[in-house]
Amino acid sequence: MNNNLENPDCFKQVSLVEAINMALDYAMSQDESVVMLGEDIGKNGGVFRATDGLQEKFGQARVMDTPLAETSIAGAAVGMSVAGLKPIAEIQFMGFIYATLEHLICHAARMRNRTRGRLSCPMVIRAPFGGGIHAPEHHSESTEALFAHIPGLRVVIPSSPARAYGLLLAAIENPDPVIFLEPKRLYRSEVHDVNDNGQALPLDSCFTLREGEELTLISWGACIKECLAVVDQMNAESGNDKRIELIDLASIKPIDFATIAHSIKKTGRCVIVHEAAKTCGVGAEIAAYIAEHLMAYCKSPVKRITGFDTVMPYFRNEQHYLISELDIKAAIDESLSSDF
Amino acid sequence: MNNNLENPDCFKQVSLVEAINMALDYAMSQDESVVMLGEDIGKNGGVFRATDGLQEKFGQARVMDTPLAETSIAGAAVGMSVAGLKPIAEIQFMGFIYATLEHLICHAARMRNRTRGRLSCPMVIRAPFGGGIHAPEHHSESTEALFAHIPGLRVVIPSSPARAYGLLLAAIENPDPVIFLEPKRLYRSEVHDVNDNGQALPLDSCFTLREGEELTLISWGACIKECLAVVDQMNAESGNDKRIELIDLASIKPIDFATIAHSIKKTGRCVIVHEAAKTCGVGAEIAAYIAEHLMAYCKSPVKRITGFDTVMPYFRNEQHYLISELDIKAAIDESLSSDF
Amino acid sequence: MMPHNNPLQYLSAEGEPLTERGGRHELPDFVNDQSLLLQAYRWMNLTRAFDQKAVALQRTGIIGTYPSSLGQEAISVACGMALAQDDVFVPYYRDHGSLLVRGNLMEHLLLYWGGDERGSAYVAKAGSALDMPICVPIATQASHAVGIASALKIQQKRQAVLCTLGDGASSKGDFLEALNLAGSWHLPVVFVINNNQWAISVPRHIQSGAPTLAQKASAAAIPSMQVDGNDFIAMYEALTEGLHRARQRKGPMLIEAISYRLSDHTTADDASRYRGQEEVDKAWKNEPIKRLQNFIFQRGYWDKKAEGCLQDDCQTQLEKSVQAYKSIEAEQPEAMFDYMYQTWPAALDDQVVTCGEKYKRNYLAAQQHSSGFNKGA
Amino acid sequence: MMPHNNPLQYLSAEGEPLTERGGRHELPDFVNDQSLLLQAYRWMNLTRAFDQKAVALQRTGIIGTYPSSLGQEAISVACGMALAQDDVFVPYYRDHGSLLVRGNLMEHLLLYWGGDERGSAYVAKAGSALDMPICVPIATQASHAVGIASALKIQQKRQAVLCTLGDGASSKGDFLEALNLAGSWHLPVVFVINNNQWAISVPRHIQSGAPTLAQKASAAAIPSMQVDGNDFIAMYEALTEGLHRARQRKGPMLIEAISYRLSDHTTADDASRYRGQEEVDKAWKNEPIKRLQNFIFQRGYWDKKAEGCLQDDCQTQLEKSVQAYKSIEAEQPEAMFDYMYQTWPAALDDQVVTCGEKYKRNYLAAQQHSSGFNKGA
Ligand SMILES: Cc1ncc(C[n+]2csc(CCOP(=O)(O)OP(=O)(O)O)c2C)c(N)n1
Ligand SMILES: Cc1ncc(C[n+]2csc(CCOP(=O)(O)OP(=O)(O)O)c2C)c(N)n1
Ligand SMILES: [Mg+2]
Ligand SMILES: [Mg+2]
Repeated sequence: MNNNLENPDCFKQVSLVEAINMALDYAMSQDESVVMLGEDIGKNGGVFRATDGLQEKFGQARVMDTPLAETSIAGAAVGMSVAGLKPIAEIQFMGFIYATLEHLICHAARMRNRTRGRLSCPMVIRAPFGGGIHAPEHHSESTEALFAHIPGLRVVIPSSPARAYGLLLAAIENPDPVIFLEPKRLYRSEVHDVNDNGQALPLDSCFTLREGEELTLISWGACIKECLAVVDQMNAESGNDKRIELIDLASIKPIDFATIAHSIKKTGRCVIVHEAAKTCGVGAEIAAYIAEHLMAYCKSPVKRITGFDTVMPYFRNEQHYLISELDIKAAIDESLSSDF
Repeated sequence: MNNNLENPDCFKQVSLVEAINMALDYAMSQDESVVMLGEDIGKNGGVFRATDGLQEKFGQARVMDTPLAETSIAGAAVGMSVAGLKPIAEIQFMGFIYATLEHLICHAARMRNRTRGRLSCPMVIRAPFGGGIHAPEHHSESTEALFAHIPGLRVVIPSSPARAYGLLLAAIENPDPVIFLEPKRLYRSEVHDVNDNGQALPLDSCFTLREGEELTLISWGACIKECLAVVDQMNAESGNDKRIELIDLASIKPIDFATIAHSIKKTGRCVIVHEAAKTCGVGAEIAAYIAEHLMAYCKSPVKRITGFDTVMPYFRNEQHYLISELDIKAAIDESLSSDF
Repeated sequence: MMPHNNPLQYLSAEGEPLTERGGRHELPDFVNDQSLLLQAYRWMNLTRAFDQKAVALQRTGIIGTYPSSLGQEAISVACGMALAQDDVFVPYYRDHGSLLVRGNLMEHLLLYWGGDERGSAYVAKAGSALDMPICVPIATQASHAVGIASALKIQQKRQAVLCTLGDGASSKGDFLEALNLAGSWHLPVVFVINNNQWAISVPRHIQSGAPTLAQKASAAAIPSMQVDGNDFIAMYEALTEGLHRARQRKGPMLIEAISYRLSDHTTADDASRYRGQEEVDKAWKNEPIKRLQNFIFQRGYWDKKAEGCLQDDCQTQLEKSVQAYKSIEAEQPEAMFDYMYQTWPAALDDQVVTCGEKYKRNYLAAQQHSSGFNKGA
Repeated sequence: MMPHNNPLQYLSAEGEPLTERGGRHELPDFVNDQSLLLQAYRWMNLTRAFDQKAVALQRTGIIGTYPSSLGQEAISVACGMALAQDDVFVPYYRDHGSLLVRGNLMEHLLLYWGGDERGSAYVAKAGSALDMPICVPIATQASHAVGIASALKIQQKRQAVLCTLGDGASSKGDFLEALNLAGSWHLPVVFVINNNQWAISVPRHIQSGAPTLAQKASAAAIPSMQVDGNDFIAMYEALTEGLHRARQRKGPMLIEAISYRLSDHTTADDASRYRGQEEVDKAWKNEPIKRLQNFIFQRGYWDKKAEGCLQDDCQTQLEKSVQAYKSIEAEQPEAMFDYMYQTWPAALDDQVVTCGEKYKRNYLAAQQHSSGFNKGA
């Protein structure tokens, strides 16, 4: 039913969280088997309003407020998906996702493999993630690497309203479990034109947001905002609008190494930016790939600009942890100016 | 009380699991605040007998069989440690550790930081991990990378009876939470002399098991067995007993990068071997470190020989997943024969 | 529902009908259904024969670690028989009896315990396409059961879900949360706790201070009952009622089936480390097969000749299944990739190639030296 | 213990002693202890004044998101007062009243809600050195409480542990497992569910099909009772009894304190999206401060003048605390490393350097442009 012909262009000016809402609305309208469950997603429309209006529109049977029990939210989603529904479970903040891990790792990620294809778990776990909104402890985590390590999962992170819309639709259409992490710092930061035409974007692919020849900047999630600003500024200042290439990883698992390799072979320099703690973060996997496959093309060492291996400070000091435009710019400058 | 003078040499021929038992016995004898909790650790002595005889010796108050509830095991250990005990919690297999993650990530790893040092969580979580013992599903996982990503945790993996003894004592003495993962394939594979003198080994350090000049081989856990065999064979065959250097990472978090850097600066080549899935495994962090800091010293690309990004097959086919001596040897050969 | 601490029981340990126990005086009508009781008796015997065979196969390395269901055949077979074909069964790992009744082939059960994923790949002939695979992480299946039950409700179907678990599992948050969700959402699911008194070496009394496990349901205001899990008639009655209620949209139910694990926990366990032989000897007096046998003998449904035929028949079926099992070749190494994702991620291309090379390298070496490589497949 | 669905209550909503409700006829003796009741009344007022101030401070950006305890002062203050100094308190985030009674300074509470870790760094003057910090991940504190209780038991100490949680929290596995462990190990711990009828927007009836939350305890065979959480006298009585039992090694207890969240969930919430004003208006009639006020007026413990002084006093204290809070400078950026590990891992050396450089870079830039960098500290 996801037929493009039925969906002529329908552009709306929306924020990232509104784009999420639009995609959910679209998917639920098109496919009766799509249901949602989570805490406060019903009348309240989610604490960030991502599900605003959907219970009213689709009823309590399809938009379910659950008891406060993340383990059950994930476990029930596994059961629902096995039984032919497409559950979209919301975890209110990524800091509360850990109780779901047993179900995601032991079941969602394995059901297809365990039964040799007899059963499967097409489900989406949505959670807002990342810091920078002056929220209390546990409301700022970026632990996407935990999920990226698990065979059988997909992890997707959008960084603009349009990518949020298209990637969420893709996640819902995908026949396997997808962890869909929403950079909450970007939820309302900007408003863009999004075509509400039901078109999914490709999974397993990154997005080259700016083309460039001298350095490859790779990031995802909320950091894309600062990366874009830095790249546009540096490209403009240098008078070379093809100086820095910016790749939005978007598909955190699996990683689109083909695009990354292509870019680094061209530029010979790479800076990776992520908000999560450095050690064993997703940036490590990208840098490792470079160490294995692209060293010969590298003109300078790979640089990771990441969160520290500390707990994200409470909000009074969180800016000392978060990555600024200046931090990114400094790393790029250093990479551009160093040579083996 | 952990006074060396009181502990003259006392060598015993023990397997790795017996060394664990010996260290637990020693720690419990020396320090009344050390207690143990877990499933089947009492009369049964643990399903692998790591706690054999300890309940009889130290009583049910200090060696506690718990209800079957991993979340509570970790959560209670957090409470116990805050209240002045040193709990050692056993999770029966690493495949069942995921229900503990909320407590380990949100509390054990943060209590000291959260309270600015007022409270802390000196606790040890022990779990057997890894495949190769023909066990059922969920009894073969190696997900150490999940823990290695978490600021505030230490992750330690021994690979010989003596290191098991000394590192476990160090973990128990440590004032912060330590995830202590025991390579169950090595539990009974060999018997060595261990000095039951209560001497802890240093944490945060790796062990250079073989010195060499041409290539640095880094591994940990059960794979050390195959690595040792390969290195000894290759060094012997080449007539150069200083050909391949073998580093047992041992401290998975934090990583002793100083030793690794020293080695790679000398050899210029690196192969990393681990059983866990490749993507975002701990090998990625090591390779990333090399990409950031040591590329200029590298004569050939870093190689990771790891588990696949699949679920470990059930035991009938698990050998197609596990890393063999030949796999390691092939990687070393390739690294030695390629040059930029 | 029955009061607690007074399990529903129809037959004495010797198979005599009780009249004054468990609050129910008359035997249920279905005891007049000779074929039903004989079916049950046959399945219980086949389950036990399978069990003995599986233990023996483990001892000789033909399969891996195996959890015996010795002594718990009434629970398991009653579960299998009370289920309607399109009800959904969500088992745990000690449910060989139910799986057989559901129409799973013995060779597939062996395949599972022989370390081959294809053991969970087949649809049970007499079961639902949604019947879940064996669940190893304790109690997690309870969450799946409520998810499936919720799906059935949303899809306005009239099936019930039956979920089994152990007494140890009743301590785990998954189960407790699942009970609560089932109650809150009024779901068509029946939980059966196989209270076999032990969770590996941990005795029932350590699991909970509650005198009954049935009362766990009151936290969720779900009706519950204790049933003598060695009394097929009581188990079948309770399950039939629970599943009927669920199908009628009358909500969830919890049954605590009281039995005893006569075997070691698994073939990897040695129960003599933690429990006395007297306890086991005493429990043998309560075992379910003899009880039902005595009853059907008394009723004239069964005789020695039939018994002889049954045992022969079980052995014949078993032989055939073991042969069938042994004839199934291992999967190709690359099969480990085939079912990870339905839409193939290009990032895995290299790994499949590596897997093939690795197989060739190690396999060839094994051919040449027949050492240095762990044979298996 | 009290029967369920009949909460213990001594005073009517208007503060009149009840004689025929809750199964207890006589007011407890402690109501003759004027100073105790006045102490309670003062703390409840200070709690409310603090609450109003905190909400106001959030509105002007002086602190961050804040969860008001409006209407739940009786529960919180009774918890604080029933605790002995060396009992251990394991709070959740809505326990401002108990924290104040425990002797925590208001400036430290503000520090916490102002996004500064040092808010949890100080030992409560009237509390135990083991009093736990505010716990954000719902219900996880229940597991810590049983761990601490178990430690106290092992150490053969005679203290009790008091753990609070919300009605929403009562659905989470942590709490349900903790109840079970407390029962199985017979631990000196009292759990108090602050049933304020809402978990953000999720109403009580969605949390559980059980008519009372007190009955969750029967799953673990722990005694439990419902108490009117707006009746300080009932709360204090129940808590005193529960903690006394625990200290006497008589095992755990669960109290369901029935109250109402008169405020939004937090300052980030807008409750009008999901509940009607009539419900809130009705609940205001039951609020705890007026009730106790009426009672102490009737008793002659209190008069208008005292009331005036109290309100002034609260404001004075508050002003001082807010000033003290505002005068506390932010920590240095590198403080984020200082308490991660007691024994410093060399692997972090570089990161501390980077942190310092980063601070200089961004701080200097902020100085120069006063833009492009998110100020705060
Ligand atoms: C989450 C989890 N923890 C631990 C185990 C290891 N384990 C396997 S069976 C078992 C005991 C289960 O006892 P019970 O629930 O009573 O079932 P029974 O085996 O007695 O039928 C344990 C601890 C597991 N499989 N899953
Ligand atoms: C594990 C977890 N899940 C979700 C949240 C987000 N959250 C914060 S408060 C809350 C509602 C709690 O309700 P309740 O337990 O009734 O306590 P109350 O706030 O009403 O006092 C939720 C869902 C959280 N903090 N922790
Ligand atoms: Mg059992
Ligand atoms: Mg509440």
